[in-house]
Amino acid sequence: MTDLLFNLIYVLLFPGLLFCVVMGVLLAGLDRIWVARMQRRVGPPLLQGWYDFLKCCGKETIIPRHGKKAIYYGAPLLGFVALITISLFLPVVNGQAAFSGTADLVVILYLLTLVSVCMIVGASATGSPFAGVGLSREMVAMISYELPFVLVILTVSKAVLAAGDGASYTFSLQAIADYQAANGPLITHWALIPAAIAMLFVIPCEVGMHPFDVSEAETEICEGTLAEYSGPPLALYRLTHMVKMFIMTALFCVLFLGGISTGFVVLDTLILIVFCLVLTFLTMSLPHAVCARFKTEQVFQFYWTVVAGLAAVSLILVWLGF
Amino acid sequence: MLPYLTKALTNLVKKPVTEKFPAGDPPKAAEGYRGRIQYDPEKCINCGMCMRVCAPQCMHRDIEKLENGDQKITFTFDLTSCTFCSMCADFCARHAITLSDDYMIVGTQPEDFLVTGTFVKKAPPPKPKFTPEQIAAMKAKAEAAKAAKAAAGGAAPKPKLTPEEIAERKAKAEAAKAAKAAAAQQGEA
Amino acid sequence: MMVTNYIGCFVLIVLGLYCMVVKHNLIKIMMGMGLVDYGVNLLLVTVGFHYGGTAPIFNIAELTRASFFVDPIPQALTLTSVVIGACTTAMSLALGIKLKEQYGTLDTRKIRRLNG
Amino acid sequence: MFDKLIDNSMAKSPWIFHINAGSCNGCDIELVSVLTPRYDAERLGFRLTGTPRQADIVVVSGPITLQARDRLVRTLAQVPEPRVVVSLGSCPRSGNVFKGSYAIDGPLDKYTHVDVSVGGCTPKPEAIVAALAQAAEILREKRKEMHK
Amino acid sequence: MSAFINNFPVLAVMTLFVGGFLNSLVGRRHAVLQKIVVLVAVTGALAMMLALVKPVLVDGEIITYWLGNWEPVEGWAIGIALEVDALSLFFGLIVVVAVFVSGVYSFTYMSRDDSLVNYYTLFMMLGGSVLGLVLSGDLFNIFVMVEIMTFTAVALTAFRSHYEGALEGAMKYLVVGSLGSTFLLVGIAILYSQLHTLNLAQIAALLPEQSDNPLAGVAFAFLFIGFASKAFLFPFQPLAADAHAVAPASISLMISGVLTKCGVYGIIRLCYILYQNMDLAVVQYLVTGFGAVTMFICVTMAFQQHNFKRLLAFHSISQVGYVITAVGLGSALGVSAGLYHAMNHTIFKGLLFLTAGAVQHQTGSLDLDGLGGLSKKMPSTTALFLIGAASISGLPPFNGFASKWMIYQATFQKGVETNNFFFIIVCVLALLTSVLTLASFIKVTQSVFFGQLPEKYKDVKEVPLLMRVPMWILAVLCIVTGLFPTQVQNWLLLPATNAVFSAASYIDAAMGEGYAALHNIVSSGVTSLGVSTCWSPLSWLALLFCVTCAVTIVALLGGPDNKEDSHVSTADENAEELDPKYEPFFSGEESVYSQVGGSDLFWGFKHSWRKYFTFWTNWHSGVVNDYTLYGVVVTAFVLLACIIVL
Repeated sequence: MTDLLFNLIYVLLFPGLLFCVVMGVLLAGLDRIWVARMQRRVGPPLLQGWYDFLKCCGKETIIPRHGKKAIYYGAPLLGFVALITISLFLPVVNGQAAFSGTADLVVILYLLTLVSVCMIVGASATGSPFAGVGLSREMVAMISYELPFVLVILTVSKAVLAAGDGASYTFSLQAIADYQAANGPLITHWALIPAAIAMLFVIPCEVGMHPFDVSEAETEICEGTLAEYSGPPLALYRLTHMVKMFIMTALFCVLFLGGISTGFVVLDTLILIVFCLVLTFLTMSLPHAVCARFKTEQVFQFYWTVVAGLAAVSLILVWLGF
Repeated sequence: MLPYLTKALTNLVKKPVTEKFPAGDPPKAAEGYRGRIQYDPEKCINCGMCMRVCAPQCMHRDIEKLENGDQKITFTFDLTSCTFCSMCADFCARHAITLSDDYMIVGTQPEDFLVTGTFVKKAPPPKPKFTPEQIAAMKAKAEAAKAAKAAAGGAAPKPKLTPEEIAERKAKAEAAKAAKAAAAQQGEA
Repeated sequence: MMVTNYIGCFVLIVLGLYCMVVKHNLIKIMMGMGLVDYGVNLLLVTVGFHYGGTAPIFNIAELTRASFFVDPIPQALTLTSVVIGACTTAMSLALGIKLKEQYGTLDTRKIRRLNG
Repeated sequence: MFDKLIDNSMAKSPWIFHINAGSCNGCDIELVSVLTPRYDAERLGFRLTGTPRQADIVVVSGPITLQARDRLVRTLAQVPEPRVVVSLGSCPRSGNVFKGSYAIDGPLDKYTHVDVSVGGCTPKPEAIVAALAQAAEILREKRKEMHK
Repeated sequence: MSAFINNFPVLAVMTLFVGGFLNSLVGRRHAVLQKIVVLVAVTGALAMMLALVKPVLVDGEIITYWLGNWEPVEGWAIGIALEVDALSLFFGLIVVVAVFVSGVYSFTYMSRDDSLVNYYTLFMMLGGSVLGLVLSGDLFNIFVMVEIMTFTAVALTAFRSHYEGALEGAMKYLVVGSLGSTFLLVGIAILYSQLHTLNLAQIAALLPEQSDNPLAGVAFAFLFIGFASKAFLFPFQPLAADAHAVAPASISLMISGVLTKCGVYGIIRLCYILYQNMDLAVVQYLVTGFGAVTMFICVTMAFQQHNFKRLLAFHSISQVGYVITAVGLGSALGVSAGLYHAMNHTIFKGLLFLTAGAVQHQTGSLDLDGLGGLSKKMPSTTALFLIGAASISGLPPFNGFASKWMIYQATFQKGVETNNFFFIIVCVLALLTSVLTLASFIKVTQSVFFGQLPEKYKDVKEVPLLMRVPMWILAVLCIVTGLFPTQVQNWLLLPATNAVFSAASYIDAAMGEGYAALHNIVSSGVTSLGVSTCWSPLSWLALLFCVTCAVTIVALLGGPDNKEDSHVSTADENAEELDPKYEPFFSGEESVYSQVGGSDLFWGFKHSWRKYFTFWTNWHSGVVNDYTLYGVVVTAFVLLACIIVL
């Protein structure tokens, strides 16, 4: 009974639904404020993301004639749930995940993919030609960041395994957290720094932040994937977008900045939040303020050459035992 | 990329340049801004020039005949039709129309965009009647004046200015110019 | 003696493969397939052949450890293989006729609607 | 409780969709300048969207030309409720200098109820900001009426 | 009873063959009787294979059946044997399930074709031959079954000979396929010349002693290429593409789900039981390399396709590449991952082919550029396709994810254990292939099921129930095998993997106790896979349910109050049809038919890789001589490698 209660708390409050949403809104709001400040604007209020979400909830939903209703409603929900689920598997606090041992890095990689796929299929189900172009671009963006992401995952796993006692879990997040708790954050390992940089590049593309938001170009292809979305499903997509910012930064913390623990949950959470804020600023706000939107093939070429190259260098270094 | 980056980072610590506007009073418009039309019916003489020069035909004139023969004239300026070109103001002989610097032309009803003014144009007084003798007298008077003019014809040439006088006038003009420049300099300082 | 056989079947197979790779006429390709088949059949028979062996026909009483006979199994295999080869040829010829009807040619360079 | 929250957020996050119905681009440029650092409409929650489906406020500029008329009507129909229509500049309300042209089929009132209008040719960005703020309030009122 | 059960393998094979025979006797006159015969035969085979589950998979017995009771004498197996160990039964189960589903599907799907007698006869022969192949304990029998399989498959490919390219595809399949069969026979001949036996168990016992014999290596190369050509591995993949694209969908299911499995089964049998040389690094490189190259090239080729089934065909081969990659690792985890993926591949690929068939059946077209918006007309098929697509792309919680997860684990673990970078590259390739697979299924989803409905498909209807039932069976299997990976591992994969690694007991079962020990064959078998699944979909699903509830509650509390509005507006279909509100936003333009699909997608990616794509498109030239050449060249390469190294 208490187990069930705890599980419910994990799922609904911390680190599940509520915490994710709060963090997502916080990060999204701060990101927008920072971008505004870098352009010498005032920027929206901190809770703007929350207002957007609520507003969209209150709007009418129009399903276009060629749309498929079940998928129109179901895809955003499934994507959001998949995203929330990731948070339960991340050993963010105290090096412990809410549900440790039930998922590893590959599962998280695929759940992230699932989130994007839900968006793509949802867009596809609207039948809009703009959504068609948007989902095509989203998919190319996904192919782009997947290669460096995979290389980073392999690098980290290998680095942990090389030092560890040959644990049978090869992609285990728990092993990574434990290793960092014992040996300090992985980012202090110099051979992993290129991989960390590559991961920093992966974050904005995975989230779909500005210079890499090829799939949602507002004026170019009319919001692309979201062209036909309105009302609560759109609200869920916006929320998913915000929560993804938190999940991706937290994933970076788990992979490269883990092992910093004070033993108190509250303090650890605060440290995590600080890390997430810094990462959000570095990976999302700065490029947003500085870069113009990439072209689709530029994204692809950039990720498969520069970013994947960085990750590959790291992988080879780790492989050679540095 | 790098210059943008440094600029962005330095901007982060600077104060935003955003106006406070919706919170406070609207800022003053620039000098010479052509905003909401102001119409002074007291000055208007109903010459109709403004209506002739208005490209989008934004004025509307209602003429209502009163019982005593007076005309009640209502000018309506539809600001949603106006291009704020200021032609009407320029052509208004009596300066009855001016364009103010009020740019806050926002409203939900059509009435919010109308500028109206009404004045009553008095009917002209009835014409005096002259007797034939009076007319004859007037005619004679006019003819006498004509004859006098013919007699004095060409006797009054324009007075020529002496060179001294010309020099004096030139000096005067230059002094005025210098004074003006000095005033301008002072103003700038 | 046996070496000749092996060389023969090698040559047959290589010739058949050459035919299949180089010739663009479907009939010639079928002939190549036949050649390869014959080569393999020859190989099978040769594998089972023992120089100086007798035919493998014995009573159970006659059969001793010293009986020296040709291995009968490859012959059975060859028989099967020949049948299969005949099937292949029949099948490909049937397809060839139909193809000729549909495409109007037997040139493989022109029978390439399915590509890319 | 949620209804109240939503009503309040309505006014705090109105998204704008801009329709150019044959405008000379003067108003369009001024609308974009509303988002620039000096006027920064984003601090009020405004955001320019690319599709009518996500819009709360539809900003129409330009006299309704014959070419633009059908597109305008169709796009307006595609905006989900509650929505607010703002006419930008003199043209949509009257046709301005193009009034009476054979190529114009205005004014905007013929096709939809115009909630807020901004006069001016072109309006000053401050006026647009004020109009949009007013539109946001109307949006909140409309939403309140919807669930009554 | 148990004695009787020993007859089941041969009975199962015979049921199908006899069914085919009976069918050609009675089917010409009685259409209903024909269907009954087919149904009884496939159900009978299915039931018999299921009856074998208990003794073989659970109790771990190995059932040996000597035809004509010709048991081995003095250690020489002359008779023809059927030997069913867990591996055989595993593949046998896959085969009978696929045959059953395909048969039931055919009833409606083929109803518009004539000369159905030929179809069903060939179909049953195909099923019987494949079942015979996987259950056989005799090498030459395997060859014969391969030949029957190839012929029936070729004939069935050409069955709808009026279709564009049906004959052409069959012709290419026949020419290059017979090349593969010939290599197989050459391999058998060489092997026989060295060992003088054809019984698999005896070969397995004798071969390791011949490890210095170069001819054994040559035979290995030929046999490997022979089986690889049946699995359509790298140089042979154009055949599969051609055959799939033109064959009826039920036959595509058989080709992808059953025929390729024969190749996979052959390679596993060859490498693990006969030669037992999987611990050699070079064999691992060879098999894994073939698999990796196949999976990557095929998945990229799928990007270039405009035909629904041709695209599926390339994916099919790509997934077989996954299987071979995993199998080639030589570790227990790798083999079980490969087997798992082989099973899943049959299920999801069958499902996808059947949905393609449904689309073809209802619209008469498979052109990705011409279809669109079918989700409105065929909702059930769309749901089924989405399940299949999610499975093949490895999205949780479907079965493709579970098996791919194991493949990644296995490759990475292998790389770490041997400290070999090759396997890491393979792992990266596998992960990358997965996302590319996803991409091209997005393309299909978008261009066939979503988007706008072309005018000419306005009256398309959902497929009949009899066609939906087989698809739903496969879809449920997709979900079930994905949701219970632990149970699948324990009940199916572990016994099969154990069988793969216990050559000794395989030999002993056929040749008598102690025969393996006589030839110094010791095998330990596998008792656990070393990796308990980190992935537990059930707990994940519970979470998903919780969060869904929470989100729904939140959404309902603050939800839209305009539900009635939308209800009203959808109630009147006609009004919606005319209301511009429900038109897709097209920048205000009147909505014209504007389907983004087929070749228009993934521009940035395709553009960056245009040279690669052009090369491979030209490579798949469609000229049968080229395909033969590729086959010969690769054979020569493998031959050289084997001669030099083995």
